[in-house]
Amino acid sequence: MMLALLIVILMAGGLTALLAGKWNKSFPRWIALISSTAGFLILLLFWIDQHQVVQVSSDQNWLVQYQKDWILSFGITFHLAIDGLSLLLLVLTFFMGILAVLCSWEEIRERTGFYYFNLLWILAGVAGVFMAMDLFLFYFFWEVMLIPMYFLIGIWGSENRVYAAYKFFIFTQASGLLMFLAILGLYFIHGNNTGVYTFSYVELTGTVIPSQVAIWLMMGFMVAFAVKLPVVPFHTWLPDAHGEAPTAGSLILAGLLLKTGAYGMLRFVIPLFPEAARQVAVPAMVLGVAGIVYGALLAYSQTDLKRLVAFTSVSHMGFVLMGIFAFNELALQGVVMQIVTHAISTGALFILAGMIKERLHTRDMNLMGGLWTQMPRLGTIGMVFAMASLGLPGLGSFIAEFLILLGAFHAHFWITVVAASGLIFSAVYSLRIVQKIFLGPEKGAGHIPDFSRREMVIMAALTVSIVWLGLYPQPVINTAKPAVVRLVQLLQPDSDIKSEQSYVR
Amino acid sequence: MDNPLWLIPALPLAGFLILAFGGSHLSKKMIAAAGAGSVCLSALITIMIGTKLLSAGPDGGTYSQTLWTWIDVAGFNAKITLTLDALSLVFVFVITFIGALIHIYSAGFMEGDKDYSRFFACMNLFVFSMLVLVLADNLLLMYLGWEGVGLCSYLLIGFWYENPANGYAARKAFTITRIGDTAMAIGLFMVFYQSGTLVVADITAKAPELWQQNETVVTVIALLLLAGGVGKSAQLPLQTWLPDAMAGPSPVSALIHAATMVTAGVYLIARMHVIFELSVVAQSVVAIIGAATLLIAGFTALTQYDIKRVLAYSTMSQIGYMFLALGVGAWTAAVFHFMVHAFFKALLFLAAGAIIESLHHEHNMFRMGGLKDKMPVVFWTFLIGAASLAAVPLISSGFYSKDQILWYAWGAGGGSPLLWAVALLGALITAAYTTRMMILTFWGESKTHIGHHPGKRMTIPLIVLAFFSLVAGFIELPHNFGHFTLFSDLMHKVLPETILRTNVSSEWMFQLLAALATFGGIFLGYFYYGQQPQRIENLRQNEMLAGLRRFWFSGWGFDQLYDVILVKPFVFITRINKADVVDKLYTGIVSVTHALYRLLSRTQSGSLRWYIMGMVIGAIVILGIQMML
Amino acid sequence: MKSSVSIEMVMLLAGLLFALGIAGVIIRKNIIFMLLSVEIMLNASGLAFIAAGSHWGQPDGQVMFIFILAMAAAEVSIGLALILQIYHQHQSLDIDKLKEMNG
Amino acid sequence: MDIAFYITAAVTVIATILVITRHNPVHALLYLNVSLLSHAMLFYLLGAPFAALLEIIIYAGAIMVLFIFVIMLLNLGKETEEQERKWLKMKVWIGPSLLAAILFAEFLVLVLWSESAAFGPKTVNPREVALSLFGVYMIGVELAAMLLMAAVVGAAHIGRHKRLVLHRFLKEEKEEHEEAVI
Repeated sequence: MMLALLIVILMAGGLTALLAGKWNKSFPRWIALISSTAGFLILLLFWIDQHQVVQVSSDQNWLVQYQKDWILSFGITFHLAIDGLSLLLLVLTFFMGILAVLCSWEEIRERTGFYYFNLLWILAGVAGVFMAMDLFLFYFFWEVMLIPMYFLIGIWGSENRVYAAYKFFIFTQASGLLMFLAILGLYFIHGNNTGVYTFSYVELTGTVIPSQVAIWLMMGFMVAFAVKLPVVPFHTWLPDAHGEAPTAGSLILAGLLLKTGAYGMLRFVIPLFPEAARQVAVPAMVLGVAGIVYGALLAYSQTDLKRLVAFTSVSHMGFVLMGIFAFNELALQGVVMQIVTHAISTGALFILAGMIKERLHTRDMNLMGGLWTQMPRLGTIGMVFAMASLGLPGLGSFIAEFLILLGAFHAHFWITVVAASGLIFSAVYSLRIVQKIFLGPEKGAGHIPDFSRREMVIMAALTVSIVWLGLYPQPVINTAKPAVVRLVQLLQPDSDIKSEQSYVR
Repeated sequence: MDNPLWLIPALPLAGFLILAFGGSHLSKKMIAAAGAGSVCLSALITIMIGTKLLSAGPDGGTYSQTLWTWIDVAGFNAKITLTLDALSLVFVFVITFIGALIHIYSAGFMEGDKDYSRFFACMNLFVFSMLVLVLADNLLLMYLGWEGVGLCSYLLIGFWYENPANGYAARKAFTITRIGDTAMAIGLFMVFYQSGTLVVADITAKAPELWQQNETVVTVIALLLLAGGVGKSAQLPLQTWLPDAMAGPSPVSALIHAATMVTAGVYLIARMHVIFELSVVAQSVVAIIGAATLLIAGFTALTQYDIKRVLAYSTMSQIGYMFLALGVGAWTAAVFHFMVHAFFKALLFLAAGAIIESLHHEHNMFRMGGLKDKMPVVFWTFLIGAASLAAVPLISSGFYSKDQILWYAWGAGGGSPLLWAVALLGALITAAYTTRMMILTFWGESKTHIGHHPGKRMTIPLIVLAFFSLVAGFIELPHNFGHFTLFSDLMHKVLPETILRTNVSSEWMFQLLAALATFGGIFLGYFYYGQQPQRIENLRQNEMLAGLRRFWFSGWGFDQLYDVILVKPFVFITRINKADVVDKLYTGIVSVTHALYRLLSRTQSGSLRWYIMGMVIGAIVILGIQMML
Repeated sequence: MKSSVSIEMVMLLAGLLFALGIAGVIIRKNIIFMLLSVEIMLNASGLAFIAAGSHWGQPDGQVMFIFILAMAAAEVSIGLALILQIYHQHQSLDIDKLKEMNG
Repeated sequence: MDIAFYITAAVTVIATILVITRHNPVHALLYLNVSLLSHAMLFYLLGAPFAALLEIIIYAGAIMVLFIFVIMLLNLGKETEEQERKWLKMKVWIGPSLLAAILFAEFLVLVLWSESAAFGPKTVNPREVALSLFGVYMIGVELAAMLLMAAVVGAAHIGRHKRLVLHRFLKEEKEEHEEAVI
C-alpha cells in the first residue's frame, strides 16, 4: 500500500500544483515541496523501521509489495515491489526531488503550476520505474518519465532548448520502443512455452529462451538502458539535454534518469538473460571503459560548464557499465554506490552551475574566473564536489570507484588498468573546472552575492551526504546486499557465496 | 576510547572544521590559536603516547585502535584503524612537532594575508591527512591520507589563486602525483587479490608464505607501489612538479614539500619493506631511481636563481638519498635521514621564507646579498641548516645520517661501488650548491632594501629547528665513534636490520672520503662565488658550458619532454574533438533526412494542375505495367 | 429494348469519357471548368458501374452509382462553396495563381 | 438497338468535348446538361431505368442548378469569356490532352485485348436495387447520409461571406513580408 501511496502522492501533488498554479504562482512550489518531503519521510521511516529486515532477509525476495489486477486479458497486473536496491533508489529519488524543488524555487517564475506538475510527474515516473514488477507497468512508467521531461527541457530550458528537447525525446523514445519490442518478444515466448501470457517479472524471470533469440531480446533491453545510462556511442543526447535543461531538469536527468538505465540493467537484463549477459560481458566492459576515457577527454575540452559536467557523467557512468558486467559482488556494490554518489556529486555540480548562471548569466567558463574572492562559500562547496568528481578518498565517489575497479580487476586485468587511467583524466578535468571558475584573476565586475540561506540548505544536505557516504557507506552497502548477492548467485549458480568471498590463492 | 591515539589526528581535524565553517567569524588571533593550537596539542599528545610506547609499550610494540568499520563487502574489509609503532611514531613525531613549529611560524608569516583562516584550515587538514597516512593500519586508509595530502598540497600551492601560474603549478602537482597514485591503486588491487587483505600487519605476516623470492607478481606489485611513492616523493620520472610547487607560501614548502608529504614515498616503501625485500629487481630499481634523482636534482640545483627552487631541487636530491638507502636495504638509515632532513630542510625553507618576506617577495638569490649582518638570527640558523645539508663532518646532524647512507651504498646487501660513487658525487655537489646559496644570499653587498624584520613568532621556530638540526644526529652515532644506536634500536622493532657485505672496520675510510667530498664541494662553491665572482663569469663565456648550464637549469629538459609527448597531444586531441565526433553520426542522419525532405518538398508545388498531372502519369504507368504483364 | 452492344464498347465509351474528363481537369485554368470536368469523370465511372451491373444482372452496379451520386452532390456543394470563397478572397478563379500551399 | 447506343454514345462524346472546350461557362454547362441527359439514355439502354431517372433528376436537375447559381453569383459573363480565351492556349492544353490521349489508348488496348465475354444486358429493376441498397449496403447508406450531412454543414460554413482570412502560418509570413517592405 505504501508503494502505491508514494506514486499517488506525487501524481496527485502534480495535479494539485497544476490547478493551484492558475490562481497563485507560489502555491505550486509549496505543494511540490510538501509532497516530495512527505514521500521522503515515509521512505526514511520505512528504512529505519526495516533496518534489521533489510540486512538479514536474503531468503525473502521483496521487502514489501503491492499487487492489483489491471488489464487481465493481456496478463497485466499493477504489481509494485521493492528490495534493498529499489529502496535505496527510491530514497534517492525523493531526496533529489526535494532538492529539485528547492533549486527551482526562485529560478522558475513562469507557468509554475505546469512546471511543478511536470517535475512531480517525472518523479512519479522514476519512482514507478524503480518499483514496477510488471514489464508492461515498467514500460508505462518509463514513458511517464520521458514526456514531462521533454516539456521541462522544451519550455523552461535555455536558448537551444527545442533542439535539445527533441534530441532527448527521439533518442530515449526510439530506444524505449526497441525495449518494448523485446518485452513483447519475451511475453510471447513465455506464452508459447507455458501457455500463460503474462507480463509479470517474477514469472518471466525463469523463461527458457533459445540463446540466439535471447541475445536479440537482451539487446532490445540493453539499447534502451544504454541510451539512458548513457553508454558511449549513444551518449550524444546527454550534453545537449543537460546543457539546455533548467537546473532542476539537469539535476533530475543526472541524478535519476541516468540511474534508471543502470537499474534496468541490474533488475532486468541480468536476471532475465543471465546467459546472454555473460556472453556480452567483455564487449560491455570495453564500452564502459571507452565511456570512461572518452567522456573524460571530451569533458576536458568543453567551455560550457553544464556540458562539461554532462560529459563527466558519461565518464562516471562508464564505471557503472563496467562494474555491472564485471559480475561480482564487489563491483556490483560499487555500482550501487556509484549510482547513489554520482547522483549527489554530479547533481551538486549542476546545481552549482545553475547558481552561477543565475548570478553571472552565462555558462561559458571563459567568462568566469576568480569567483572565490566574492563567493568563498560557493568556492568551497565547488571544491568539495570537484574533488568528489575526481574520486577523492573520504568522499562517497571514491568508495564507488574503488569497489568497481577492485571488482573489475578480478574479472579482467587490462580493462581495469585502462579504466584506472580514468582516475587521472578525472583529476585533469575536475581541476580545470576549479581553476577556470573559482581561481585565477577575478573577471566579472560588480558585486555578486554568495549563497543565500536556501542555497546553503541545499548544499549542506548534499555535502553531508557525500561525506557520510565516503566515511561510513556501510548502511548503503548492507541495504543493497541481499539484492546484489542474489544477482551474483544468479550469475554463478554453481559457486556459493562463501567461495566467492575468498580471493586468497 | 581509553587510548588517546585517535586524538592525534582528530585535533587537527577539529581545527580544520572550526576554521572551515567558522573561519570568517573569528579574529586573526583566534584563527591562529585554533590552527596552531590544535597541532601543538597534537604534538604534546604524541610525545605523551610516544614516551609511553617506548617505556611501557605492549608486547608487539604497537598501539592499535579501531574506530569503525569503513567498508565491508564480500570479504573485502577495511576498518578505520589507527596503528602506532616505532616507524609511524617517528613520522607522527616529525609531522606534529615540525608541523606545530611551522604553524607558529605561519601565524607571523601570513599575518598580512586576507585569507588567513583558509590558510590555517588547509594546513590543519594537511596535518590530519598526513597523520592518517602514517597511522593507517591498512593500505586503503593510507590511500585516503595519501590522496588527502595531495589535495592539501594542491590547495596550498595554489593558495594565492589570483595568479594563474600558481594554479597551473598546483594542477601540475596534483595531476602528476595522481599518475603515481593510480599505479599505486592498481598495486593495491593486486595485493588484495593475492593476499585477501589490505591490512599491513597481515600482509607482512603472510608475505613470506605467499610469494617466493623474486616471483614476478611480487616484483610487479612492488614496482606499482613504487610508482605511487615516486609520484609523491618527486623522484624520477615523476619529479617535475616539485620545483613548480614552490609557488606556494614558504611555510607550505617547508611543511609539505620538504619535511613531510614528499617523504610519504619513503614511508610507503619502508612500510611495505617485506614486499620489496622479496624482489631484488624492485629494490635495485628503487636504488637506481634514488641515485639518478639525487644526481640530476643536484646538478639542477647548481644553476638555479630562485632560492626556493634551489631548496626544492635539494629536497629532491636528499629524498634521492633516502630512496638509495631503501634500495640498498638500509631501511633504518633512510628513516633516520628522513628525520634529520625534515629538521634542517624545514629550517632552511622557513629561513628562506623569512628572507623572501623581508625583501619584498624577492626570490632571486642574485638580488640578495649582504644579509649576514642585517639579519643575524636568520643568518645563523640558516647557516646551521646549510651545514647539515652539506653534511659538515662531526658538528652537523646531516653528516651522521648521510654518512650512514654513503657507507651502506657500498656496504649493504644491495649496495655497489657505482651507487656509492654516485652518492659521493652527489655529496660534493650538495656542498657546492649549498655554499653557492649561502654566499650569494648572505655575503657580498646588499642589493635589495630590507622591508621589515621577522617577528618573534617566526624566529623562535627557527631557533628551535636549528637546535634540532644540530643535535638530532647524535642519537645515532657510527660504529667507530661512540656506536650509539638509539634510533636504529628503536627502528629494528619494525624494520629489519641492514645486512652488511663488507668488513665493519673499514668504515672510517668512507667517512674520510665523505668528509673530503663535503669540503671539496664547499671549496668549489667558495672558489667560484666567494673568492672571485669573476671566475664564474669566465665559465659562463664558454659555449658548451653555457649550453650545459641551460640544460641543467631547465631540470634536464623533463618538463619540455613531457610537454611534447604528453601534454600537447592530449590537449590537441581534446581540442579537435570538442564537438564530439560521435555526434556527427547522428547529425549525419539528420542531414540525410533533411536533404531528402528538401528534395521531396520540391514536388509540393502547390499547383493543382501539377498534382493532377502526377496522378495521370501514375495511372498511365500503372496501366502500362498492366499491359506489360 | 435490349441492346446487344458488347461490354467492351461500353467500357471503351466510359474510358473515353473519363479521359476527356481528365483532359478537361488538366487543361482548364478556371476552377469552375475543372469542377465540371470532375463531374464528367464521375459520370464516366458511374457508366462503367452500371454497365458492369447490367452485365451480371446484379443491382450492385446501380447501388454504387447511387453512392457516386450522393458523393457527387456532397462534392459539388462543398466545391462550389469553396469556389465562392476563393473568388471573394482572391478575385480570381485562376488555379495557377492559387499556389499558396507549396512545400 | 445497337444503333441507338452508338448514336447516344456519339452525342455524349461530342457534348463532353464541347464542355471542356467552351469559353463561356454557361455554354459549357448547357453542353454538360446534354451530356448528362445522354448518359441517362445510355443507362436506360443498359437496362437501368432507375439510375437513368436519378441521373436526370439529381444530376441534370439539382446539381446543374447549383452550378448555374454559382455562375450567376459570381457574375461570370463576357469578361470571363475573354479571360478563358486568353487562358486556353495551345501550349497549355496540348500536353495534357496528349496525356489523356495516351491514357485512353491504354484503356483501348487493355479493353480490346482482354478476352471478351458474351454480353446480354439484363434489366435490373428498382425493386432489386432498393432491396440491395437497404439490405446489404445499409451501412453505406448511413455513411452516405453522414457525408451529405457533413457536406451541408460544411458548405454552409465555407460559403459564409467572410473577411479576408489567412491561415496563421501564411499570416506570419505575410507580416514578415510587410515588415520587410516597411
